[in-house]
Amino acid sequence: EALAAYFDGLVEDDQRVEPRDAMPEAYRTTLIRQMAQHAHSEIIGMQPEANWISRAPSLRRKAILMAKVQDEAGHGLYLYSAAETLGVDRSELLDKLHQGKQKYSSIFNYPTLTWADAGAIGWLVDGAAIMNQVPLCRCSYGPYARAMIRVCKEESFHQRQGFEILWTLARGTEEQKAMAQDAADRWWWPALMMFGPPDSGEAASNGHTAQSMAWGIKRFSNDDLRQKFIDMTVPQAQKLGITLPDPDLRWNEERGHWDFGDIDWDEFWRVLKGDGPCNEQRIRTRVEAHEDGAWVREAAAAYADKQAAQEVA
Amino acid sequence: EALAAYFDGLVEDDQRVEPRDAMPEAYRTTLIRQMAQHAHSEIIGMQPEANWISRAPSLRRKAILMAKVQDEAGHGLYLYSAAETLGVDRSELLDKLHQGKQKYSSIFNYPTLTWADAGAIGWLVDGAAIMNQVPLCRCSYGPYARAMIRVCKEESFHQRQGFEILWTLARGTEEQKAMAQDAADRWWWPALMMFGPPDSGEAASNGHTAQSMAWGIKRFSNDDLRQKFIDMTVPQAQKLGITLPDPDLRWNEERGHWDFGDIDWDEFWRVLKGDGPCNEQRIRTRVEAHEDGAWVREAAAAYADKQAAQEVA
Amino acid sequence: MSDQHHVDYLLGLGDDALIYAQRLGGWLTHAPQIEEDMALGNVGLDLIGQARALLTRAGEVEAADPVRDEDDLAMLRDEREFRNVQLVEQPRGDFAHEMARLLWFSSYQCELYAALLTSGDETLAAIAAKAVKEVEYHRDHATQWVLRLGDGTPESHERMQQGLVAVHPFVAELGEDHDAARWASEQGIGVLPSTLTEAVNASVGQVLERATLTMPDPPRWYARGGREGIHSEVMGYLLAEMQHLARSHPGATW
Amino acid sequence: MSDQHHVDYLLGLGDDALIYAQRLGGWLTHAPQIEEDMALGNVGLDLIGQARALLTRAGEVEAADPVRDEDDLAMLRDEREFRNVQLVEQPRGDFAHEMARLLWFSSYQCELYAALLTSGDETLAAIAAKAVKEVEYHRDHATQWVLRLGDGTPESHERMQQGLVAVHPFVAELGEDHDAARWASEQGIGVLPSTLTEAVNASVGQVLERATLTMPDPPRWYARGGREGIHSEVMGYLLAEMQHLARSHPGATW
Repeated sequence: EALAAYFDGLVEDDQRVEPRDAMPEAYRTTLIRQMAQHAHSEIIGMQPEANWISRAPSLRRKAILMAKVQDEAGHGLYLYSAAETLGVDRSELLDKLHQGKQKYSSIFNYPTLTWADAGAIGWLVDGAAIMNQVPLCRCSYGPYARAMIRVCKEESFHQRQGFEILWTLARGTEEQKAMAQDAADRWWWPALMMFGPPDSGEAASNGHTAQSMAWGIKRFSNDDLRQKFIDMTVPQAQKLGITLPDPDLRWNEERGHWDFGDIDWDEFWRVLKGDGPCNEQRIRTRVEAHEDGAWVREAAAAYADKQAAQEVA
Repeated sequence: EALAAYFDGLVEDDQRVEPRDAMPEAYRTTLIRQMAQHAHSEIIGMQPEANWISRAPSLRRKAILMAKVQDEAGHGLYLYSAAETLGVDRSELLDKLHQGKQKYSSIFNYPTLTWADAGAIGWLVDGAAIMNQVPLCRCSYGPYARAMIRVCKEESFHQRQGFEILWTLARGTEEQKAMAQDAADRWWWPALMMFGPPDSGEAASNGHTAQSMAWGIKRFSNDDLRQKFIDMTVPQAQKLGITLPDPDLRWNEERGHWDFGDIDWDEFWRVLKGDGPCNEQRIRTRVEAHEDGAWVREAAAAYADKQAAQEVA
Repeated sequence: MSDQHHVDYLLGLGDDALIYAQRLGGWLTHAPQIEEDMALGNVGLDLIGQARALLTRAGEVEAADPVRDEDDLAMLRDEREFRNVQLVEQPRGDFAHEMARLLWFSSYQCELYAALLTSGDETLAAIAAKAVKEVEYHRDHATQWVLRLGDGTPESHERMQQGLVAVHPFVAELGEDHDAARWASEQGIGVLPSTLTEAVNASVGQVLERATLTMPDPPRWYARGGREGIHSEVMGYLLAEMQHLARSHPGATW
Repeated sequence: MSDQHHVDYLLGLGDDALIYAQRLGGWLTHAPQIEEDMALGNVGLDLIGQARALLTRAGEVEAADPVRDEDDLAMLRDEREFRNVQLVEQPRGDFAHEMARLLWFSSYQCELYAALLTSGDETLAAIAAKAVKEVEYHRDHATQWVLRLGDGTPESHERMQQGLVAVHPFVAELGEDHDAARWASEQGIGVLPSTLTEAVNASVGQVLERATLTMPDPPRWYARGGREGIHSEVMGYLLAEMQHLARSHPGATW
């Protein structure tokens, strides 16, 4: 009772809940699910970009891209560590990913078909991720909030790098311009879907939102974040000279926001349920790496045990 | 006694020995060894050229190259079949190849590093092979002689195709010319080694020559064939505008032949004994294909048995 | 615009043949027996021949200035301009997987070329007339192997069934209509892919039945978009390999 | 001619770093644990950094008109112009194989860059001063893994030993002298590879001993010729992948 009141008080006063604090079981499981999904997204999200490391068009770009993919691995680590403060461990969470019991962001089920996709992912996908993540820097759970602060700093760096890739292409040859435009055409709508289903209407799926808001895990609704993202991104597209693939996109003076067209929620649900271009491939690649590495992890553990035994002796 | 006399008579009269004829055991084993080595060379010889099928610079060249590699598979089949008339079977011979108990031509232990190598192999390697093989069309063993007639016809077609690749390169851009010259530089000496060690001197290894000549299997000495090949090829190189990498190469009016420099017989023996750039790779590729295909061959046999049983029933 | 549809339709046919030939070329030196190195080489050669004729025709119809020939189209287009189905670009699997792919693809090509015999594009009709005999041989070859593997050993049966499962997400795309095909079919030049599906399914289904195999359940996901230049991530690597030499020597003759 | 030797010497160093970075990049998303994705990514990044500096310097010394920059040299040279040893171009094997390669290569680079600290080419000396710390970290990382795998489980011990065997035919080439190195060493610009061999062997040998592993027997064959542009057949595929995009857009800026 007293503990529950303490937890409620923390959340109400916008203080951080720490691992040692008592917390409702539902809060804990919600956080674990969300943080795991977030960590998985970082790890699976390495794949579409890693696809271009060997083919990057210049050594500078190769280095930047390699560093970026490596940062994503780092983000995955922070987030698994943060989740571990809630008493699960990484290998358990990875198993759930591999078995399809926990999800990752559906955006990574789209293929990277050209070099411009490395730019579009930085600009649009990281841009959307930041929009989702900045509020999490004030999340009620301390370790998650602190992890997000680190992640967001690096993500905004990545977002600028992605923008710069497209900026260079958009000022390049006709083929390069077309490549940049094509990437924006393919990634725009999936990026908007990253904010999740709409808050209301037929396609809504208001599962956890209200409770997450009450707990201080979620701060803004999906549609609010989506609108913020669009408002931020449209001027950037104009600056790039890229046309966003939505004929209904226009400034609404009255609302003070950009109006936009209908999102294809059928596609969203289809990809989420497994029928996306790369769902199978992403998990297969991940599972293969994990299984191929099993003997290495076992060896490391065996060696550590031997070393510990020697130190005792 | 009478049978032996019959065999000797056939050979003496330059008639063909046929599978039904009695023959000395040593003749039989020599033939099996030679035909197997010849067949293996066709099969292993597919690899250096197959290496360029996926990267051929035009669709016409891709088709020609694919057809050529396929022809080599065909030659392998003729020759294994010819060997089978002597009472061994193909799988036995393949096992010996895979275990390193039977050899193949050492020339295929060199890598194909550029497209021009597809030309140089046709021009020089097939050219040398034909020089070795034409006399075999009159070999005393009938099935071998007949197989060689078919093989030689196709090989001379291949040789012309290889020449034409280099001809085109030699009339192309500076890079293409350099590519053609580089290929000739790398393949010339190994091609000369294809005729085997010298007939006399330190590097000689006159193992089977005399007996093979007496049996009508071999018609010319290694050095004679090598000289014929050089005499034929030097004018072709001049026509191509390619400089053969031998500063000692000059016309000897007196001999009526081209003089040439010393062959690096150390390299020859080294590669023959396994220390060539691709020996290990060639056998590994071959063994992998064979092992990966074991279940397929088993299935085909099982199916054939079932079909035969049904026909009986 | 009508001409562009005509070009795109021909490119779809030509790219299917070209990219599958590229994959089949990988079997040479890797086949389970030498006869099969030769047989798959033959199939690949037939497909390269079809590709050359179809791409040449596409270049003629396109009539760019200068006209793009078969090599311009094969070697100098970017990934997003290739219009093949994703089935043909998938990497080489085991031999059963390949026979599953070849059975589906050749069955599709049999129906396709039979329908194109009466194409209003006379060059295309002539290409189809030559190709239809080739692809019947391909289908027969695949059929023989599917029977042997399906009704061979327990291992081969299992592998063959798995090969069918692996290929299944890519099959539906063969029968998917697209703008270029719709236009071509209206003009009497081409055939609507969806009109072939029933015959293709029936033809494959019969083989599977004889081979004691079962048609896989509907897959969890479907390949889409090849005709619009949306490929799987493996495609870029295939093209890098195929085009690198040609692209390294702009304007050279080979 | 002396300048060309200088260029070739720098290209050898730069190409080693570049091509190994290219192979290591393949581990990202395929490493046995996430920490290792990061660690191998780090090694790769260090090597790309070295490659960029070394190739840039090679271009400066070459002083072609116009000067070739790092990307001209990385993306527009043909296979026969690459001067890396064959060790670094070999395809990714299992993790033990990679650790065997990394141990040898980083041990070589440690000795190499230490010796180049006093190079008469001041730019090269400065590159070495930065790189020497990086490669010490690489060697330490490889050492830790060779210890863990060698003295881990029976399986890891066996795999580690096999990895050493697989890499062994490529090791001697690191210590092979060649014209460019002879010239560079005479000029006080470079170091003769053969002078490093003893220290490299001793350093690796110590690790193997601690790891309960044995130095493999002399191999049946040896890789040769990388410094003269003779590579293994895998190299062409690596370059096709690495260069395809850059070559597809001549003159473009990225």
